[in-house]
Amino acid sequence: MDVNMKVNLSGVVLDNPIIPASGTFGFGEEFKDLYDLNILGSISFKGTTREPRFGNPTPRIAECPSGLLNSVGLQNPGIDAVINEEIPKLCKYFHKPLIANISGFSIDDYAYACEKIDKVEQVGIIEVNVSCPNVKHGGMSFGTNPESAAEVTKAVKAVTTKPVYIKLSPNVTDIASIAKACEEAGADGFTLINTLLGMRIDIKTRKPVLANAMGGLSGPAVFPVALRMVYQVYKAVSVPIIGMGGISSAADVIEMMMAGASAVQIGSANLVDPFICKTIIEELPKKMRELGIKSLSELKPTF
Amino acid sequence: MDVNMKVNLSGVVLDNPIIPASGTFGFGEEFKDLYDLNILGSISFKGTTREPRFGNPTPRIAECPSGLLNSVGLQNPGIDAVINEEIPKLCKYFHKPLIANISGFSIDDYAYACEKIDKVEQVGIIEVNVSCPNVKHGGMSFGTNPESAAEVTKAVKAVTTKPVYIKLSPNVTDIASIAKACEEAGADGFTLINTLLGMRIDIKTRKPVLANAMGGLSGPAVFPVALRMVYQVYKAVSVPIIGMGGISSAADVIEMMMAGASAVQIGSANLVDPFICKTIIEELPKKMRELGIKSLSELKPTF
Amino acid sequence: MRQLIFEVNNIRPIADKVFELILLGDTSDIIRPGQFVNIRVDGKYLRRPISVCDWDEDSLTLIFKVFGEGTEIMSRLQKGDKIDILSGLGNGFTVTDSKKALLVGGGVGVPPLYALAKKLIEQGVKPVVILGFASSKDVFYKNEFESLGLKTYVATVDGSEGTKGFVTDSIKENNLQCDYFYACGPMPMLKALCLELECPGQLSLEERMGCGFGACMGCSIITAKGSKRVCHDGPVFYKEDLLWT
Amino acid sequence: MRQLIFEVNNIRPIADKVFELILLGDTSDIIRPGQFVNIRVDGKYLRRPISVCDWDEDSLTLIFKVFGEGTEIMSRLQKGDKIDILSGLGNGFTVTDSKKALLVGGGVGVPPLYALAKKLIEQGVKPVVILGFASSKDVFYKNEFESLGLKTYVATVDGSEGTKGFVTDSIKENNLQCDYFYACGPMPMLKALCLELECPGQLSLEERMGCGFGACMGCSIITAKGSKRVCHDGPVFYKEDLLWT
Ligand SMILES: Cc1cc2nc3c(=O)[nH]c(=O)nc-3n(C[C@H](O)[C@H](O)[C@H](O)COP(=O)(O)OP(=O)(O)OC[C@H]3O[C@@H](n4cnc5c(N)ncnc54)[C@H](O)[C@@H]3O)c2cc1C
Ligand SMILES: Cc1cc2nc3c(=O)[nH]c(=O)nc-3n(C[C@H](O)[C@H](O)[C@H](O)COP(=O)(O)OP(=O)(O)OC[C@H]3O[C@@H](n4cnc5c(N)ncnc54)[C@H](O)[C@@H]3O)c2cc1C
Ligand SMILES: Cc1cc2nc3c(=O)[nH]c(=O)nc-3n(C[C@H](O)[C@H](O)[C@H](O)COP(=O)(O)O)c2cc1C
Ligand SMILES: Cc1cc2nc3c(=O)[nH]c(=O)nc-3n(C[C@H](O)[C@H](O)[C@H](O)COP(=O)(O)O)c2cc1C
Ligand code: FES
Ligand code: FES
Repeated sequence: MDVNMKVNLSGVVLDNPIIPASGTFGFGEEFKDLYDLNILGSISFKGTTREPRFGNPTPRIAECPSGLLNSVGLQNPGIDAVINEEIPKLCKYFHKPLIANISGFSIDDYAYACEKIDKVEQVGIIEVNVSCPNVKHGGMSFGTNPESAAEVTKAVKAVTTKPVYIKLSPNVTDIASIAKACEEAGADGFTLINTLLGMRIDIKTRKPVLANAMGGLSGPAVFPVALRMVYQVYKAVSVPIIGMGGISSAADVIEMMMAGASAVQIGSANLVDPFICKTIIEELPKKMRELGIKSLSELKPTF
Repeated sequence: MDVNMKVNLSGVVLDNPIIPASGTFGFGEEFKDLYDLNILGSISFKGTTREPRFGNPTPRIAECPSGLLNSVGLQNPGIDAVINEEIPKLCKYFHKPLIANISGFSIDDYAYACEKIDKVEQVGIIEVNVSCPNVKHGGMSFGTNPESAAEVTKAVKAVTTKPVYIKLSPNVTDIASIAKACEEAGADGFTLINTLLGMRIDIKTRKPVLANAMGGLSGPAVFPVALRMVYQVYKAVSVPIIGMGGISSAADVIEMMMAGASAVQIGSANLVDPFICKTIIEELPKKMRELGIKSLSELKPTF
Repeated sequence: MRQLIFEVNNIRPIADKVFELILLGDTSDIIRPGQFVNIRVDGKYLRRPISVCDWDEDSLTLIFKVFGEGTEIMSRLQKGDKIDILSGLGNGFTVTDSKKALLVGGGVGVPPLYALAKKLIEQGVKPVVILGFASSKDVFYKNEFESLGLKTYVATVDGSEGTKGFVTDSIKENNLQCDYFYACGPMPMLKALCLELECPGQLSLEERMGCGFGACMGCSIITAKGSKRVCHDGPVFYKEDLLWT
Repeated sequence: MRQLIFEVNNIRPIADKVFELILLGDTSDIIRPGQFVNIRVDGKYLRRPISVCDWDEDSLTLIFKVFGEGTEIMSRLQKGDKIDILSGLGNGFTVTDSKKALLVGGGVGVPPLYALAKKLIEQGVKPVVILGFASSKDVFYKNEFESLGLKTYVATVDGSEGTKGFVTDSIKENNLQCDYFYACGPMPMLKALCLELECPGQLSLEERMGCGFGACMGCSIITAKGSKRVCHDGPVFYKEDLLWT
């Protein structure tokens, strides 16, 4: 059986739905020697802000059952360095449209960075992160109510020409209403989920493991929550969804697409198995044949 | 070193903080032959409603990484049968104050059942579940906004004399504000977390694994989220908290108490290891000595 | 019920993706055919319920099919490996003295019928056995039942062995009569048997389980006698108590 | 960096809760002392980073202390077990030709200094070694360093062996002179060395890691040359680049 892995995100056609998730793949540098990056559907690069950021104090990582907490806090060299240095470097090895992950601390920040990144030819989709739980002001708070999420969407849409995907926070009561508000404000698609806010305490020192006390939970532990939210958003909106949260196998990819995702991102799994994206891309056709799936782009909830 | 495991929940003193969680221990029947139930701090019995309920169609259980989904949907014989049959049976084997877990579909339901259970001598604490994700009307929706949660609290407090603990939902943007509203409405304490709404799809049949599509995620996967929420509620209120969500070891108990819990409940772990509560109660003194903890009731966040 | 450690004595494939697993350990909690054990599998959260196929004082035979990840991991067990099981779960079959008994098994519903057949023989009953599978590559334990001296029929859906069709087709084709039946297999098979066989019988059901010992209400069904837990009040139910919708 | 399967050749306790683990496999990714490997541990999500203590063409020696659950699980490894590691991580030490070199290790910071000592000797440098531990029961590898022909001092915090106090006390007590130092150990030790030793040096840092190969930014520190990832730009840094606050 011939299988077709191509998927379409607002006109940007990917060879396959596998995209390394922002923050777990840097700017591709560490992976380019491991395998040919061009096997990937796309790459969502490390969350970028107007100004350079070091991020939060260390420790920034804590082990959890089937996952980890991180409180990196958007460490990045700033939008100008990303455009002038990181993207050109990455594009020596990767020749497909990129997903540009952008964060901010004010509506103005978002608009500023998105307007700049919109001019970069290699960028296919702008992913607006209104859901980072690891920054004090802005970040997640924009993503936790429909009005502010819609406001960010509108401001970014006003200054960009490329498809704008809003990256949603799972730390909310009603993710569908937030997605709907963003869709009305012009969002071309959604990426979800970002990390679930969590905490660990070191019982020997009686202090939180993370210097920042709380951090974002990711990895297989969050997969059922991510799947549920993708399904809820799928039911609420009519634009494409990039699903993520704990995906670690070809079966997980298919399950996520059956919940309503048009493509997926792989995050934490890259950290513990640097070859996971390659493995999944190789396994997908086999799994598709096993399940009688001819074309990934046909998958959607049938319930 | 002599260690003290006693804890105090609104005047109800428990020999130790270990309480099997509602819905994972039935009415004690299946465990009474495994070990002497009186080693437990208390028992929170299966969620009870005004009328008998069969609950949702099966399958009601789905495997997840480090946890499970359930969509049992409050199967119980109704408040009258619980008072007249289940509690008397349980009290043949268990001679300590019970925690009565009560659910409803209207404010009136809650008040009705709580008023009845308040008269039962063996009940030490009434645990009001405003967070069941597995029932269509009522259930979790009462627990997802401060006003309705406070309204339930007020109604129950008006008809009861025993300490009332509100069992909170983790499926919310801001759990602290809901806890605060309930505290103002008279809540004597809180139990958290109930399950996180999740979903799994069977990729062979392309249908959700659960007949009800979505269910509640519990088990070690949710531990970091539970710990964070216990800490957030601890910072927001001044009444005791019973912490739960993924606890599976004496170390987890101590970590949860360091986050602000005065006692803990053990849920899913009972299902995969029926002796877990006994094991934890035996391990706790050793762990306390190892960490130099003299009295569990002294533990609280030191950050 | 007890939580026990058993040691793998032998594991071997006996049909396509089907393995026979022989465990050594304390079997004293198993008292009736049709009971099951609940097995902890490395890397999985929930245990996996598997019927007891046969047992003696210190050994236990299980037969399982690789279905998903849990049974896949189990299929890689090796002699000497230790596994953690909850033993002696469920009610099991009640042996009756009906003389013209049928034993009807479908797929991985076949295993519990083996120990049941031995018990019936002990009681002087020689049941007729009908085993249903998808295809000849899936057939197992036909010889074992025949070695007990029992007449054993096979049905396969694709007709590659025995009667083409379901166990009910085999019953018709061979004009088998009975005054009682014992069955275990997929729900559609059990339903067809209940509707097509006029005599009374006992049926072992399957349901997704949280605990396997009655604590979580994950496996409840509604019966003529009210709600029952498959793991604890079953898995074996009397035909007359089952409600088919 | 490569992901490789290694086989346990030997594991033995060498001090209180400290184990020496010898692995067989392809070590070609390890090119400098001070590099580390990142080990997958059954049942844990993140890998555990452990320094390379020594290596030759096809074997790798690691020394680790049981600290939490991950290293506890590792301590139960047995000969013949296979483990999944990311090999050849980090920059490692750069051997300089300074003749009066000190090697200073604290606790589980000692292991990487062993391979470094061998490399220095190859280059004709005979460093003096100072090893710091909490107590005599924690001391390991003193003999191994001495067998290389190196003068080796021990300091223990409780004074039960060698100098009572920290490595810096041992340096003072023995009036050790140096024109260069290489160090690995707890942060307070590294800080004290940087402040008290006037000569230049290289220090191997520890930080909680997400990936261990530069992808997650989990292990960043701020240095005089800007932000650096301990796993990828380190773990070895030059003294002059470290900012102590
Ligand atoms: C009382 C009882 C006795 C059984 N006896 C046998 C036997 O003797 N031989 C045999 O091969 N199989 C038997 N089964 C079915 C067996 O339990 C499942 O095939 C097995 O659990 C599948 O696990 P998995 O991890 O491979 O599949 P997955 O689909 O990955 O499992 C996911 C979850 O679903 C559950 N599950 C999946 N399929 C079933 C099922 N059919 N019934 C119940 N739970 C299921 C699993 O236990 C697990 O919790 C029995 C089931 C029950 C309830
Ligand atoms: C580059 C490097 C080299 C190391 N080399 C050695 C060595 O040769 N021998 C040795 O015994 N130890 C070494 N360590 C420390 C070792 O990694 C930790 O002791 C170990 O990870 C603890 O794991 P655990 O599961 O037992 O503890 P837990 O506390 O249960 O671990 C929880 C999480 O915290 C991380 N963690 C805990 N302590 C440390 C630590 N001190 N440094 C980094 N991460 C930590 C773990 O990796 C894990 O992700 C090294 C650390 C680093 C960063
Ligand atoms: C170490 C780390 C750093 C992350 N940084 C970012 C980021 O900069 N921007 C962003 O939108 N998401 C970030 N995320 C979230 C991931 O992109 C992803 O949404 C989340 O981890 C869930 O997917 P996973 O379970 O596959 O990891 C980060 C996650 C991790 C683990
Ligand atoms: C099978 C099952 C049934 C449950 N039933 C109830 C219930 O009736 N009432 C209630 O308040 N919580 C119920 N819960 C939630 C648990 O009491 C607990 O809050 C949750 O499972 C988190 O704890 P854990 O991770 O230790 O299981 C149920 C959980 C499970 C797994
Ligand atoms: S599986 Fe828990 S009650 Fe049956
Ligand atoms: S641990 Fe991931 S970048 Fe260093």
